Amino acid sequence: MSGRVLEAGLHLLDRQLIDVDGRLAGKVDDLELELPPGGGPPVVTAILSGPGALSRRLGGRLGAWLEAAANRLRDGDEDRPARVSFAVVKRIESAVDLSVAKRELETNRLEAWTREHLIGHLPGAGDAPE
Amino acid sequence: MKRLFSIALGILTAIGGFVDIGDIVANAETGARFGMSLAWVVIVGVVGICLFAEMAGRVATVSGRAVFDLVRERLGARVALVNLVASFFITFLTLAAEIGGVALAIELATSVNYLLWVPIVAFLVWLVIWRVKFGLMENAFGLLGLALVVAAVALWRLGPDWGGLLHAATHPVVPQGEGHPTWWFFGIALLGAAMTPYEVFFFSSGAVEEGWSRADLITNRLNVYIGFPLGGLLSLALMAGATLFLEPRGIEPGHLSQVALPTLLVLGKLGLAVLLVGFFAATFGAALETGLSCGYSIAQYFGFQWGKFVRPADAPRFHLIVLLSILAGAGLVLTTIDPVTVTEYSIVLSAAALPLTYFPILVVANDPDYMGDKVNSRLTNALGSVYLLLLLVVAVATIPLMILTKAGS
Amino acid sequence: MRRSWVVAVVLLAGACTGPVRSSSVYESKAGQTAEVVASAVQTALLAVDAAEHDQAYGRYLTQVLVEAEEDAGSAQGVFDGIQPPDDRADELRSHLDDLLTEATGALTELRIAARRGRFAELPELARPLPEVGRRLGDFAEAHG
Amino acid sequence: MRLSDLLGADVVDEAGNSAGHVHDVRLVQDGPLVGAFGASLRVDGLIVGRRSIGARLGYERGQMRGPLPVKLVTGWLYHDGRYVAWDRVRAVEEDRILISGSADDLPQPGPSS
Repeated sequence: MSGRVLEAGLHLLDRQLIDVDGRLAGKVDDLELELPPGGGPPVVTAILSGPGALSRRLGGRLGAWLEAAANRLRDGDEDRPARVSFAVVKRIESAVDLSVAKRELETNRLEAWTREHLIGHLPGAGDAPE
Repeated sequence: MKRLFSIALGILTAIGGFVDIGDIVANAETGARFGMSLAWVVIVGVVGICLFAEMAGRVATVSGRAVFDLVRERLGARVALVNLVASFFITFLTLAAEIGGVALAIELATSVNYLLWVPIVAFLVWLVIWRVKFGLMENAFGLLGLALVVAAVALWRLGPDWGGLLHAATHPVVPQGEGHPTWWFFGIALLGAAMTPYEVFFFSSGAVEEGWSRADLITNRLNVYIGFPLGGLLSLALMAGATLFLEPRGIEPGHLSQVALPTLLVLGKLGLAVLLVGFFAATFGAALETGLSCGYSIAQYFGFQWGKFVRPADAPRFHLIVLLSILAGAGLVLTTIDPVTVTEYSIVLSAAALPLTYFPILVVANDPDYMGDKVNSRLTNALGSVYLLLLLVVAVATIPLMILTKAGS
Repeated sequence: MRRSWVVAVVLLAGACTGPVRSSSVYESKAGQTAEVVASAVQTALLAVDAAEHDQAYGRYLTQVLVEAEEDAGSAQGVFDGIQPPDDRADELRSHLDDLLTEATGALTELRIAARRGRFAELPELARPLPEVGRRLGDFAEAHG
Repeated sequence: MRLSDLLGADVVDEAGNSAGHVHDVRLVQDGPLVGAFGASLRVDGLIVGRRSIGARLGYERGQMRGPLPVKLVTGWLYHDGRYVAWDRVRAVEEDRILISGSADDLPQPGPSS
């Protein structure tokens, strides 16, 4: 056994996702595990992020409510949380760095909606900060 | 030279930014009722906030992760959510109190009812957060808040019996006619005011906003270790003023106007004017900090983009939370609930919630995964452990004491 | 924390639940009311002192006097709403009410003059206050 | 399957005895290659213990530096931690994981990194 050893809960779960431009892109709310076709132990294939993934972690009535809300917000085709494939993960440290821009991620939808329908309409929303 | 200037500016800002409506109310009320017998709590509170703000600033500088990132990271999604609900509620109450405080300060200068000022103040708070650069915003109100120094100047001009004040502060005795539970309850309120959690939310997020790097760790230390204690001295000046002028007359200040009496009786109109500017700047600056902190805490829990270092359109959910918090805060004050009452509740609840914020900071500041060689020193850990124990005791004692003393009556 | 609102809440609760259980509870409420009004009186006296020596702006002084009158008036109003439980309480009430009426009356005079900008008249109008304040303080002490 | 399906699940041996709940899942980066990340993270085993309060603080494993009181309390809480290598997992059910053999011979989890 030679690879790096991590504890999933301690070193990965609940950490910040950062996109290729340094923008904050959600949390590691859960991990997707898959059994490889050739047999053997499960492998982490994707990071699950957003309310649809967080709901399962919270559990109880609040979790169920959040899951229902997340499903309604989604386009409606399938009830699954937003996925970030491990193929775009660059580095795991105090945050998880991604090799793509936020707009290419499924996790970006709620933010885009808030921008288009609410905050983007206020004067000065697009002005550079400093 | 430029570096020296920026360090000096940071320290001055920290002094002026330390005091908020909670400190003003808690220190004046305590001085008027218990003299200097609870001054030691201010010292304990200032040492505590220095200790944990330095840690939070260091973690944010080294790892880029602000306080609520750590809360989520170390406590997990569920416990952190409970923490978020409690912390957000307290920060929101404080925001409402600060908005009310600004309106009261303007009322004193204009004699126009404070409720009419609330919508204007709320709009201005939002506008500054929306438009003004982070550094300019922080420095402008911090420096203007230095006007509160006038309360200390008044004290010095008066030339009180310093030895007597010091003796009263170093030999705390519960005044006659007051019960021990009430005395302790006021002590807890003072601690809550000095160590309000939003201060570290704001301080650590500010380190990220300003893009601090390891080279700024020295700035972090100096801001905290020099700025905060000097800010604490301003709190003590307000307490001493109340001790000298209000306590002997049996005045229990329930209005901001009464807090100003000692200063104007010594320094007259000019002193009053400067003090009112100080009240305005301190509460307005704190309204900005709490408004931002409402957004910081939620955004950091969920991992949204936050901060003023990106265009508002790039942090839409953060700005939406800030906007809604300010609106709701103004709404709460407009119900005509006394802002001073809101302040009192916010600081007492803060005291009860202190471990929620400070425990995760202490843990992560010991994790070499995050901190590399910048983990806590032994001394910091020893002090941190003592404080953790103290904060736990305070948290457990607060609510029973509140019921027992009928909130200090 | 601040006694005035806590007293208001406690007294209101008392007023809602009808007669106060015992005369000792009534007595302590009377004492607390005296204390709140004494505090308002002393505050007004400091403001008048500041006016006399031209130490503060008219707007600020007006504000202080308005608040002092409000604090005293609302404490008196709440106290008057409590049902005295027995004869002894009646006696206490009439004694305190005289003091409260005198205090609020003078505070009202001060507020009216300040609102009209007649700050020079304040010291004259405040003349009964030190005595009332002292007696309220004594009352609070005796029945605290 | 999600990580959250494993975390918190009750680990039960062939005799039906519980070995505790899953506190964490140890991953090793030596699975099949995925994009820029290189080798993917493979599940190596489960860290199991009786108490779950504060399992996330990181004191159970790793090299936390202090503070001493927190270290002592967590050390006392987690002295019964056990490690279940993945090849002993027979089935993952809802809230329950069945393992082969007996819960008594599970080793202690070593430090991760």
